[in-house]
Amino acid sequence: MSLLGPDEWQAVALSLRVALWATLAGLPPGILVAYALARWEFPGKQVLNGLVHLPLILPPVVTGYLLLLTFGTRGPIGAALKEIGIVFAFHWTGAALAAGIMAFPLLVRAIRLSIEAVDPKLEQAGATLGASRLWVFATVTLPLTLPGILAGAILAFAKAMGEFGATITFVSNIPGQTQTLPSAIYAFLQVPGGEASALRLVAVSVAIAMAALILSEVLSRRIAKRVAGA
Amino acid sequence: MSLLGPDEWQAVALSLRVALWATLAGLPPGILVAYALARWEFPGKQVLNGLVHLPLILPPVVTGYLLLLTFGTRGPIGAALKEIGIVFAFHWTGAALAAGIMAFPLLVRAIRLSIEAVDPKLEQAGATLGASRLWVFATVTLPLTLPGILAGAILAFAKAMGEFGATITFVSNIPGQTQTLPSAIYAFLQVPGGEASALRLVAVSVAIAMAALILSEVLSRRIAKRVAGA
Amino acid sequence: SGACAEQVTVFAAASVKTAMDEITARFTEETGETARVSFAGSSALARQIQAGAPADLFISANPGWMDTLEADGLIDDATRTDLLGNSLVLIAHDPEAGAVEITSDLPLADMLGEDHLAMALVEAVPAGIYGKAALEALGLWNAGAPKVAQADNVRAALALVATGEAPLGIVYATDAHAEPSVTVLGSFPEDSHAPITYPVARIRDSDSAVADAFLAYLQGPVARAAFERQGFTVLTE
Amino acid sequence: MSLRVSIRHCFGGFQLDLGFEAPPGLTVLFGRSGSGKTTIVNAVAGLLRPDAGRIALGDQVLFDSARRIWQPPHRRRLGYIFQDARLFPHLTVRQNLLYGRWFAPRDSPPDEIDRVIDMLGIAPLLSRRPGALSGGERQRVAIGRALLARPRLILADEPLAALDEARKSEILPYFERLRDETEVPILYVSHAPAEVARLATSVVALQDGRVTRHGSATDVLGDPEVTPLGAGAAGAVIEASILRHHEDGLTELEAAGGLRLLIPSVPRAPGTPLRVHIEAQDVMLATTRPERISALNILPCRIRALRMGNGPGALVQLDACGNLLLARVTQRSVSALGLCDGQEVFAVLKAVSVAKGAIAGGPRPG
Amino acid sequence: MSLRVSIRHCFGGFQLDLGFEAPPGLTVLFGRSGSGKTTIVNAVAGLLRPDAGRIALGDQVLFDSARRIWQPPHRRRLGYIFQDARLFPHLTVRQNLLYGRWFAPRDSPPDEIDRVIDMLGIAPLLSRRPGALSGGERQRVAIGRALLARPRLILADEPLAALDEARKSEILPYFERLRDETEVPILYVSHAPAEVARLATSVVALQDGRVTRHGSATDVLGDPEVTPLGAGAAGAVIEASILRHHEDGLTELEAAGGLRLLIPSVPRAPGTPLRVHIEAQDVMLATTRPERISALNILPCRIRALRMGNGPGALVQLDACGNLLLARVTQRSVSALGLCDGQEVFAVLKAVSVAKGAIAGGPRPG
Ligand SMILES: Nc1ncnc2c1ncn2[C@@H]1O[C@H](COP(=O)(O)OP(=O)(O)OP(=O)(O)O)[C@@H](O)[C@H]1O
Ligand SMILES: Nc1ncnc2c1ncn2[C@@H]1O[C@H](COP(=O)(O)OP(=O)(O)OP(=O)(O)O)[C@@H](O)[C@H]1O
Ligand SMILES: [Mg+2]
Ligand SMILES: [Mg+2]
Repeated sequence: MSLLGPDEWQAVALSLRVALWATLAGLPPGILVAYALARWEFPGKQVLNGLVHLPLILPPVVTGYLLLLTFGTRGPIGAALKEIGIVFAFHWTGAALAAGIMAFPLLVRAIRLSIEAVDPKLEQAGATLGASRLWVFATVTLPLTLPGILAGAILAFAKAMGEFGATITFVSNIPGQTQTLPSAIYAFLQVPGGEASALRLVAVSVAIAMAALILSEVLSRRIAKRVAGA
Repeated sequence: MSLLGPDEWQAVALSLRVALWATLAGLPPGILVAYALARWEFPGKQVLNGLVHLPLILPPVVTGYLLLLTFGTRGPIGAALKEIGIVFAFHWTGAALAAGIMAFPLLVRAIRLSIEAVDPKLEQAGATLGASRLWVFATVTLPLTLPGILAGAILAFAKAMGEFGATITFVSNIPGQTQTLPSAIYAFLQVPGGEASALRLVAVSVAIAMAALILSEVLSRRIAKRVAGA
Repeated sequence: SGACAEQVTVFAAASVKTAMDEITARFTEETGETARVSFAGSSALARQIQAGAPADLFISANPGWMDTLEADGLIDDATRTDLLGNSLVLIAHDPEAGAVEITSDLPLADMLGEDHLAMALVEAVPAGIYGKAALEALGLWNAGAPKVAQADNVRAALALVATGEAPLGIVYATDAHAEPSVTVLGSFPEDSHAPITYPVARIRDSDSAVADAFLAYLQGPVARAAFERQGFTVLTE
Repeated sequence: MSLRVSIRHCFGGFQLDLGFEAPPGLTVLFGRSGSGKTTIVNAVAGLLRPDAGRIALGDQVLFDSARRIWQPPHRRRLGYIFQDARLFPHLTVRQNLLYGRWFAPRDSPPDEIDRVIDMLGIAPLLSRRPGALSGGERQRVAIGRALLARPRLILADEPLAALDEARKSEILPYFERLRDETEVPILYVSHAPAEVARLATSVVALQDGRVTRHGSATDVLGDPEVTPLGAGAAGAVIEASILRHHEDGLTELEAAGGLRLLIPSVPRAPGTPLRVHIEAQDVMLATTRPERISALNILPCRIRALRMGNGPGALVQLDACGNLLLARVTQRSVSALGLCDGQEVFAVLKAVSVAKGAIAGGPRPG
Repeated sequence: MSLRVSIRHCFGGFQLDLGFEAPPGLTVLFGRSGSGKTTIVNAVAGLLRPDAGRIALGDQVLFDSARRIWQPPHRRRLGYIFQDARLFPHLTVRQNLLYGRWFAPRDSPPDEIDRVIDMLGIAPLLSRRPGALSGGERQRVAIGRALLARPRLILADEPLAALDEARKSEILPYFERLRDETEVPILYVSHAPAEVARLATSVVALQDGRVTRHGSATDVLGDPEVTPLGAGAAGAVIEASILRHHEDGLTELEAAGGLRLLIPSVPRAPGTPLRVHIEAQDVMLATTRPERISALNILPCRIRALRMGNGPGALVQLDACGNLLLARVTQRSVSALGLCDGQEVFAVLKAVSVAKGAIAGGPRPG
């Protein structure tokens, strides 16, 4: 299709990859944190809760800058990870990290709400039947939380598709490596007359996100139907 | 307190006002849309759902630009509203509008998840007792959705406190008028040596959001306890 | 329509914030009139002026946007002046790095090795555009292009070098000037790129009585001193 | 006001296809688990829209698939006591109880609330929330909530299943009074034969989504062919009225044909119609009048029919002055006493057996 | 294995403070709505941590507040049949049934699953989800789920309340077999006197969070002072064993002192111990041996005690060859027959009355 140039297609592919990874890699810790916030009492719970929300409150540039300081090759964590061959700086994985962190509060909130809606009586029933806490979680809580996980995942995906401020600050914009759709769009908007080009990219971005959205609605409806017992 | 200058206090006050209004004004339509998405079937449902998520997907600059085009004094809606005395352009109300729209998907998702978790059997019980759909909504669905509304509101508030891209693009960064905390932070970050000042503002912003967060946790726990029947 | 008569509203590129804050404070002290400045990216400000923003003056970091407004008839052409100039420098993270002369012989690729050269967006942001033009003029672009990490603005590019993420970067002299954790290796020859100017103009619809006074003040000695302290070249007499 | 129901509905494997008319009074839906009772009640309540059919309450059509009529539940003015209590978890017990009042016409006697609360024994619970109630307490609040909505039709889906006998015996008279003193029709699902015998004006027996038998309580419970209650519950229902009260605490009843029965005192005025359910297994037969025995009711009867069961038992249909009576005896006794059709025998039954939970104010005539 | 419970717990206004020992077999918790039955069961299950006390199953301490012992529910290996079914809505009926198996030792007879599914009549439901089940179906699946977990202790909170009589009579024998043939102790909450009489090895009567009476079923149900069942349920329990089977389908039992009873056939080998619950209201008294009457059991007795009630009734304690028997008669009969303490009388009872739901395999001695 000649709608987009090769660079732009690259940005589309990269954005998809970044958003998918940001969402998928965010899910396990997201579920864990959501569960902890929903069901456990522990010291520092409010601190954890605050931390999770931080990317929402901070201007993205600040988040990006903080990421640069910690996960950059010279940052404390970044340096350690580099030893074992994991690099975030100027790499698409860094874009995924930034997008994932920006999307994390949305993911956690949705999952947490769903976990809170699971009737503890069902979890108790699982426990009396011999399931340990972990098993109860895996066989009762988690399946009943699926709609929330799906909702959280789609929010996170959409957010990751649109994230730009933290990403560009952290990993900048290297075509083919870290140039995602939103940074390409941003670039077009900086120059007079770039609106039309920006619009094409916006359309692509919206189309992808809408497809994901519709998919998630279909899945979620199927889950709801099964539980309602049709 | 000499921590912040008068301009900066103004920005704090404005940010609070903007975030509160963005959240409060967003609640009624947010609840309505969430209810429609959760419980109704209508043509264009997927379109509505997509529209709601749009601000998440679009880079904030694009959202801000679109707002400027539609709600600016020369935009189609902006011009019409100006006739009846409502002005968004370059006014704090515009900042609230931008923040509200950016926060809207978060608000709607949280409320929708909560509505979907309300047992329709309870709504049926209300109906058999003579409550019309609206009354059932007001007396059964809505109170049972409170935790989700609270969660959505706090997400929206945090997002509104942190929103910057769409706001600065739409209503600019005029001190005392449209300069919110995040745009003040942005401006500091654009100049050499502004980091320390930016950091102070970030701290204020985070403190406010954390206070709101803790308040919401306390409220939500109280609600949960009441329903659990302590 | 402009703002109310007692004050002037200036839309200014965010990079002049420090100097402008000082200038507006002095202006208020001296005249009793207030000047409000809205700092944002030049593109955002220009679009807002297109949409009818209540701005009286516009200081752009990008002459292109001023051209656009001029073409749209939104500014008072007569008042347009190139207010400030700036220059491009090559900076390094390494504090020990010695000064180099920036010519076509500069071994940029070797200096970078596996690492990146931080710049602002080379197609979109003025600092990036000028930087790319300079590298092209010096015949260094092809060697450097694959290594360029483009930030969304100069400050972010500077931050990449300041944190050491990128060993080298190309930024404005004004930015390098105030950042202690980078070392200036050298300036790009002025003829390697189009002159870097910050034009100022009065908005046509502005009805502020203070606007002209402030425009003059910007070109006065107090403003000149403030701008120069930040490393700008003042282009007006 | 009578309720006419005629519906067809299909759930995956389950087919409901039935019709019945519930006369004024209390109609029991009776059938095994999964036979479709709750489905019918839901259709009447408007919570389930059947595939086809018609439901009418008096003149008012609630549902008619042919005429595309559908009244939403809140317009039907029901009191539905759900099989699962379905209390509102966010409201206190008091708020739950008064919920229906917000939407009901305000013409209720002011002491009704206190009366219902007293009867249900839930006064100490009023400020609690449902989460802190026991199973039976929850069910009682659900009963109260439905009754206080001043409904035009009461739907009760096993309302007493979770309650103890003592509590049941306090609540049953309330349903009796509702049945006898108000015009509100009651559709009542129950598995308990004693409840059915005591409350039912008419009984609809269901099996696999179909009506197998439908008629007055007297008819359905007196028919030895219909023992959906389990064999133990077969019995006859005799319509009688109070003749007089004796000083030693016994009440004498008179039924058709001048049949007299003695039962422990019933605190109603002479002349009050009463219905007596006599279980087949409480009736003994003797071929000569037994003497010096504690049983107070020794009724001369003629054997109408003798039905041998598969086991060791036999069911004997008796005619006592024109009233149908059933006796369950062993086949050994049948042959020992030489029982046969048409024979004159004495039915022996204790006053206390007649009384146990099986006495009820007869339904109003009409 | 016996279960020892001794706990104190306080909920707002409600105080639970009790102790009892449930011997091997089936222990019924019996008491009015809100008396604390579910609270006890929850404490035993580990779903509620009492304020103080101790709970031990055999040698294993499940909870001891003094020694700070607390076994989490999943280590207790229970089969808890909840008052509300609590099925997993996202699993099919089959998956619900097999849930406990994942965690149970795999030593179960392979046909157990089919046997339980058959007994509960839920074979057609296996692939459905709980949302599409009727109330009784749900309860049956819940029973199956608990039984199939191969628990070391069964907790049943009104498991049969939602079921019809026919279904109950299919499931009751299964509980009897569990009680008699396995070592698994059963804690069983029930309001139904017939169930209690039939199943209980021992009975714990509760009121307001306290134990009012505790002992073997024989003791508690035979004591006319304790009629928490409602007066109708007072009765005696006689421990007997099968003597022989007659050809006409009757079974002859022998109790202490050579007392013989005829009841409809019980398909067990001669010698099997049986428990017979005889309700007071099913017993007639005669001062001369009645002739030509259908009742097959005419037992010579001596009157041990005569207790006049407030109403027209009287409760007579009888000694039948050393067995306690209760009879409920009217005071009119007492004076007509001139009954007094020590008098020799005949207790007249029908074979079918003895049989009705009140026969049970006697608990194992010990
Ligand atoms: N979470 C709670 N908070 C306060 N009170 C409670 C709570 N749970 C139960 N109760 C009270 O404790 C008492 C005992 O409750 P429990 O559920 O044990 O009763 P039960 O004997 O099982 O009754 P039922 O037969 O009605 O199920 C009741 O009065 C109940 O109201
Ligand atoms: N949503 C559904 N989908 C499929 N089948 C259903 C659904 N709801 C009920 N059924 C089936 O319809 C039949 C009738 O159900 P219903 O609830 O009316 O039974 P019931 O007579 O009330 O039984 P119970 O006494 O057990 O409550 C049952 O076999 C049940 O499995
Ligand atoms: Mg049902
Ligand atoms: Mg209970």
